[in-house]
Amino acid sequence: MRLDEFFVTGDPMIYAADVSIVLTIIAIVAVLTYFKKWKWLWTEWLTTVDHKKIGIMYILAALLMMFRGGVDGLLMRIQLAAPDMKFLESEHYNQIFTTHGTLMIIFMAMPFIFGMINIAMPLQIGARDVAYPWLNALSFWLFFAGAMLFNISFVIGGSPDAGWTSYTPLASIEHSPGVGQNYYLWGLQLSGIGSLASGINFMVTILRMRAPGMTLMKMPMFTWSVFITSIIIVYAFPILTVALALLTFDRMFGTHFFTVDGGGMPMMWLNLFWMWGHPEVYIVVLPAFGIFSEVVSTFSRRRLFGHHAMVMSMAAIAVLSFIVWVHHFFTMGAGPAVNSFFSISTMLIAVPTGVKIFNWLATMYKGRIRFTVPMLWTLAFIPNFVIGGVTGVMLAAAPADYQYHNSYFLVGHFHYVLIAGVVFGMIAGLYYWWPKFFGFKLNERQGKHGFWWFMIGFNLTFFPQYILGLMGMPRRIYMYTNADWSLLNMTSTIGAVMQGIGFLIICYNIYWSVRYAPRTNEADPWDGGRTLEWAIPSPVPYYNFSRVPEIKELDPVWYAKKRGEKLIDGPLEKIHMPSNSGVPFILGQIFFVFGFGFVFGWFWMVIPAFIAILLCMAWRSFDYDDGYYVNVEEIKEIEGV
Amino acid sequence: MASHNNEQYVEEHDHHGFPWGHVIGFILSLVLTGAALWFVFNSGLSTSVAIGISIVLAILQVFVQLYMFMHIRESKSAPFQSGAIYFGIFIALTVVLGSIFVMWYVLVSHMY
Amino acid sequence: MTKKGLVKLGTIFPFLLLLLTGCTEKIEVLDPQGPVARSQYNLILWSFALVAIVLIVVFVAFTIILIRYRERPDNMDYEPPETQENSKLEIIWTVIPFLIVVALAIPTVQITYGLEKKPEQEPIRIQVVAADWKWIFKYPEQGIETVNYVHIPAGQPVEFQLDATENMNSFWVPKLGGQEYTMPGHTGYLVLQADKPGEYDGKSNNFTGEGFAHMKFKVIAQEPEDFDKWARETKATAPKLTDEKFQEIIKKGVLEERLTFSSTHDDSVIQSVHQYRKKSGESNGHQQH
Amino acid sequence: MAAHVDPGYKGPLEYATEEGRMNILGFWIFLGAEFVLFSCLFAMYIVLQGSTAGGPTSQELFEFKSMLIQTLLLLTSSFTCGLAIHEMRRENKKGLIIWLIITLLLGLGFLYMEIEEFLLYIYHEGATWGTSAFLSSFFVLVGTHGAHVTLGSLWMISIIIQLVQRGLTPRTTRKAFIIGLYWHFLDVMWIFIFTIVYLTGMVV
Ligand code: HEA
Ligand code: HEA
Ligand SMILES: [Cu+2]
Repeated sequence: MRLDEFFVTGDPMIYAADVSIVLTIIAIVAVLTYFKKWKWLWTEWLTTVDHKKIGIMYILAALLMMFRGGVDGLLMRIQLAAPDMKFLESEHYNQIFTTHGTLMIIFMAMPFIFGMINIAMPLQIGARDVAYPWLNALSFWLFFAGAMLFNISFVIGGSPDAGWTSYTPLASIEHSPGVGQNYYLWGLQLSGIGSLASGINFMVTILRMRAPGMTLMKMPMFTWSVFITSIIIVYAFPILTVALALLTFDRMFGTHFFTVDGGGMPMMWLNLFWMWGHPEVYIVVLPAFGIFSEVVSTFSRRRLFGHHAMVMSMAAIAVLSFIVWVHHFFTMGAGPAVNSFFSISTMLIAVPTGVKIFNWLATMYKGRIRFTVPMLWTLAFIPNFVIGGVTGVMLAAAPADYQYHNSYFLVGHFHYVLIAGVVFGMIAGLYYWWPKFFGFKLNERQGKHGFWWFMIGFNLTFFPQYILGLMGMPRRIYMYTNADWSLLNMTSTIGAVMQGIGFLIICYNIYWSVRYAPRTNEADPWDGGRTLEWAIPSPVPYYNFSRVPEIKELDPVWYAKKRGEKLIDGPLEKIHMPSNSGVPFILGQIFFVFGFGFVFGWFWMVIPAFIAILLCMAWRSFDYDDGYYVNVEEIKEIEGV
Repeated sequence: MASHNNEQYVEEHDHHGFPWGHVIGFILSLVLTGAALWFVFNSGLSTSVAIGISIVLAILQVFVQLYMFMHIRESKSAPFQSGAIYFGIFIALTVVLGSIFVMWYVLVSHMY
Repeated sequence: MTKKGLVKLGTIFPFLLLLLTGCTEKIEVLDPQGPVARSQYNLILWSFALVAIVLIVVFVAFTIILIRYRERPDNMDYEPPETQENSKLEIIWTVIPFLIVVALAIPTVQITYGLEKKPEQEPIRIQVVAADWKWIFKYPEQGIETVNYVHIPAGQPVEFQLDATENMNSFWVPKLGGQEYTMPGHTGYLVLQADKPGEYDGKSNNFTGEGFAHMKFKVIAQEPEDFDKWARETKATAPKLTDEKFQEIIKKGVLEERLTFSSTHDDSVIQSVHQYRKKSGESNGHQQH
Repeated sequence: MAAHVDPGYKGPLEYATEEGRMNILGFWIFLGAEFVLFSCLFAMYIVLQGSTAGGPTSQELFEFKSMLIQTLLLLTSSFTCGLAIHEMRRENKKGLIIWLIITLLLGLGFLYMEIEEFLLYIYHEGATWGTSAFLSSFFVLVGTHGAHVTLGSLWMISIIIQLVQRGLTPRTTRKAFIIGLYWHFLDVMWIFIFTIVYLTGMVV
C-alpha cells in the first residue's frame, strides 16, 4: 500500500482535520507534561475500575462524539440548504451521513447511556461498584478502541460510505472496495463486544448487589430501565456480532453470505441487521425514559405514578422490540402475510409507550412543578417524543410506509424520537446528576438559554422534514434540483444552526460552571431527591456508601427526610474495594491494533495482537488479586465524623 | 451481604453418593441421539416428518443437559438463570423462525 | 412556561392545515393520481386522523397540567398528595390506545392484502431493470425498450416486473403509489395505475452510492390509443438495442438522458446475474414460481 | 466482602462467596446470549443450505461415520465433565482433575475429527467456504462451534493448572464449575448441529 493511499489526501477539510488532530495531540501531551499530570492520568483514570470515573469518561467521550456527529449534521444541512449546492461532492456527502448516523447511535448515544448507567445505577441500589469492575473498565476501553478506529477512518484510509445500515450488496467488497467499510465493521464489532459485556455486568449488578430490603419492586425506575435495557442488550448484540462477522468474512475471505453470486442472500443482511437494529433503538431510549421518570418525580415533588405499570410497560416494550424488525423493509415485497404481522406488532408498541407517557403526565398532575433545567428537558421530551412516536405508528402501517419509506418523513421520525428521547434524556440526566459528582450545579440561567435554542432549533430542523418526505424527497441524496423543496430545506438548515448554537451554549455552560459556579457539596442539592444517591455526600466518596442502608420502601430518601430519620447510620466497618488495573486499558489498545490490522488486511499485525489478547486473558485468569480494604479511620475522615 | 449468605445455595440433589443423575442423563442423551438417527434413516417416515421429530428430540436433549448436567435449578439465583436461558431460547427461536418466515415469503413472492 | 405547549401546537397546526385545505399538489404523496396511491392516501389520512386525536389529547393535557400545577410564589407550601396508582385511569389509558391501534390495524391489513389482489383488468407488463444509476424499461409485448422514462396507458393497471443488475434500488412513483425494492437475483412485482394522462416523477429511493441522487425517471401516462401509437412509432423509428449497447448502458455510471430502442435486451443478461441462485433453486424447493 | 466466606456456610465451595455466586449467574446470562449468537448462524445456514451454486451438496459431502464419532465423543465428554463437577462437590480434587483431563482429551479428539473432516472437504473435495453460500454457512456455523471448543480446551488447561497449584478454593471451584457449564453448552449446540446440519443434510 502506498503512503498516499494510506493517508486520505486531496481535500482541504481532510488536511484541516489532520492538522487539528496533530495539534490536539501535541496540546494534550504538552499540558500533561507541563502540569506533571502523566502519573495522575494513569493512576486516576486510565487504570481506574471505579464505576463513577468510568461513567465520567463515557460521558466525556459521548460529548466529543456528539460534537463530531453534530458537525457532520451541520455540513449535511449546509449542502442541502438550497437546490444544486456545490459545497460537498457526492462521495463526501455519503461518507458524512454514514459517519453521522453511526457515530450518533453507536458512539454517542450508547456511551452516553452507559455513562449515565455507570454513574447513577450503582448508587441507586446502594452498591459499592458494579458486579465486575474490571470487566466494566474493559468494556469502556473496548468502546474507546472501536470509537477511535471508526474516527481515524476520516484521515487514514477513507471513511465508510454505505449508510449506517451498511446494506449489502452496496457494502460488499465489489461495490465498496476501500477500507472504509472495514472500519465500520471493526469499529462496531469492538464496541459491540464491550456493550454486550456491559449488559451482563449491569444485569448481575442489579440482580445481586441491591441494598438489603430493596426488592425488585422497590427498585428506582431508572434502575429498572437499566435492567430492562441490559436484557435487550444481552440478547440483541450477539446478532450484531454475527452479522458483522459474516460481512467481514464476505469482504475479506471470499465467503458468500450476502453476495449476489455464489448463492448468497443480500436480504439476510437486512434481516440480521434489523433484528439487532430495532431493539437497539429501544436500548438507547429506555434509559432515557428512566431518567425522565426520576426527574419528573423529583421536580413535581410527587412519587412516580404507576410504578408497577411503568415496569410492566417497559417489559412489554422489551419483548415486542424483538418481533417488529421487518418494519424496516416492508418494501422488500415479502407479501401481505409478513407485512401484516409486522405492522400489527409494531403498532402494539404504541400501547406500553403510551402508558408511560400518561403516567408521567399523571405524576405531574397535582404536583408542584419546578422548572429547573433537567425538568425543562424532560418537559420538552413529552410533546416532541409523542410527535416522533405517532409518526412511527404512521410508518408502521405497511401500505402507507410504501410511500414514506426512505424519504425525509422517515428522517423526521427518527430524529424526533432519537433527539427528543435520547439526547434530551441524556442532557437532562447530565444536569440532574452533575451536582452529585462535582459538588456544584451547572448554571441554571445559561442552561435555560441552551435549552431554548436547542429545542426550538430542533423543531425547526426536523418538522419541515416530514413535509419534505411527503413531497417525495428521498433520504441520502447529496443534492436535489427540485425548487419546491428549497424553502423547507432552508428552514431546516437554519434550525440546525440554532441547535448548534444551543449545543455550544451548553458546552460553555459546563466550562463556566466548572470555573465559577459556587460549590455547595450538598447531599441533596435539588431538595427533593428521592433515591439512594441523594443520601450520600457530594461528590461521592470513592467507596460510595460508608454504610449500606436497609431499604423498606420506594423513594427511601424522600420519606426518611419527611419523617426526619437518618437513612445512613450505624457503626462503620472496613470496606472491601477492587484494585485498579492497567490491563483493561492495555487490552483496549491491543484490540485497537488488532482491529486496525484487520481493516487493512495486515495479518502480520493481527496475529501477534491476537496472541497478546490471549496472553492478557490468561494473565487475568491467573491473577488472584483480592482487592484491598478501606479502614475505618479513613472513612471517618472522609465522612467527617 | 454477610447476613443472608447461608440461604444462597439451594440444594438440588444429593451430591455425595453415586452420580445417578449424570449416568441417567448420559443414557438419555445416547438414547435420544440414537432415536433421532433411527427416525431419520430407518423409520420409513417421510423426510420432513422424521426431521421434525429429530428436532423435537434435540430440544429434549437440551433439557437433559440443562437439568441433569448443568444444575440450572440450583442456587438462589435459579429463577434468573432459567430466565436467562429461556429468554435466550425465545429470542433464538424468533431469529430462526423469523428469518425462515420472512425469507421464504420473499423468495416465493409472486403476484397472482 | 406554558409557551412551550403553544409552540408545539403551533408547529403541528400547519400540517393539519395543509391536509385540510388540499393545497397539496406539490406534496406528491398527498396528491394521488391512481387507485394504488389513493388507497395508500386514504390509509395515511385515516392514520393521521387517529394520531391527531392522540396528539391533541396529550398536548391539551400537558398544557393544562403545566399551567395548573407549576410552582408559583403563592403555592410554595403546597405539598402534593401521595397517590400512586389508580387502576381505573390506568386501564383507560391502556385500552383506548389499544382500540386506536385496532382501528388502524384493520384497514392496514385490508389494504395490505388488497394491494396484492389481482387487478380485474389484465395488466400490461413492463420489465424494469435498475442499473447503477439509470432505469431501463422493457416492453416485452411491444418489443421496445426505453431508458429513464416509461410510457404507460392511463386507466389501465401496469405490472412492473422489478429487477436489478447490481445494487438494491427502490422503484418509487409517489403520485401513482408506494415503492418496492428492486433486488439483484430476485424479481419483484408492483402494480401501479394512473387515472389520467400526465407526467409523474419517479425515482430510486434506496441508497446505492455515488450517482444515487441522479437516478430519476419520468412516467408518462397516455390515453391507451396514444400509448399504442407511441409504441408503434417507436418500434418503427427508434434504433435497435444491440448487446454491446446494452452492456454499455448497464455499466456503473450516471446516465440522465433518455434513450429509446426498437428492440429489447435479452433476459439472459440479467439472468446471468441470477444463475447461481437458479441452479441452487432446483435443489431446495424454495423457488416455487 | 465479595470474596469473603461466611462462617458456617455448608454448600458447595463455588457458591461460598458472593463473587462466586455473581460470576456463575453472569455466566448463565452469557450463555443466554450465546444461544442467540448461534441461532443467527443456524438461521443463516437454514436459509442458505440449498444455495450450493453448482458446488457439492450436503448429501455429497457429509459422511455418516465421522459425524457419529464426533457426536459420541462430545456427548461422552459432556458426561465426564459432569462427573468432574460431581467429584468436585465431593471435595475430591484428584477425581476432579482426572475427569477434567478425560474431558479435555475427548474434546481434543472431537477437534481432531472435525479438523480432519474440514481438511478432507477442502483438499479432497475442493469444497471451501468460498465455493458456495451453502458451504460458507456450513463452515462458519460448524467452525464457530469448533472455535468455541478450542477456546474451551485452552481455558480448561488453564483451570487444570490452577487446580493443581491451588487446590479446591472458592475461586478455583467456581472456575471449574463455569467451564463445566460452558462445556455442556457446547454439547447442546452440537446436538443442534448434528440434527439440523448433518442429519438433515444427509437426507434432504
Ligand atoms: C429512539 C429511537 C426510536 C424509537 C423510540 C422509535 C420508535 C418507533 N418507531 Fe422508529 N425508527 C428509529 C428510531 C426509533 N423509533 C430509527 C433510527 C429509524 C430509521 C433507521 C434507518 O432506516 O436509518 C426508525 C424507523 C422506523 C420505521 C421504518 C420506516 C421505514 O424505514 O420505512 C418504522 C416503521 O414502522 C418505525 C416505527 C416506530 C414505532 C411504531 C415506534 C414506537 O415505539 C413509538 C411509540 C410511541 C408513541 C406512539 C407515542 C406515545 C404514545 C401515546 C401517546 C399513546 C397513544 C398512541 C397511539 C395509539 C398511536 N420506526
Ligand atoms: C442520536 C442520533 C442522532 C442525532 C442526535 C442526530 C442529530 C442531527 N442530525 Fe442526524 N441522523 C441520525 C442520527 C442522529 N442525528 C441517523 C441514524 C441518520 C441516518 C444516517 C444514514 O442515513 O445512514 C441521520 C441522518 C441525518 C440526515 C439525513 C441525511 C440524508 O439522508 O441525506 C440529516 C439531514 O438533515 C441529519 C441532520 C441532523 C442534524 C442537523 C442534527 C443536529 O441535531 C445536530 C446538532 C448539532 C450539534 C449538537 C453539534 C453542534 C456543533 C457545533 C455548533 C460546532 C460548530 C463548529 C464548526 C462547524 C466547526 N441527520
Ligand atoms: Cu424499528
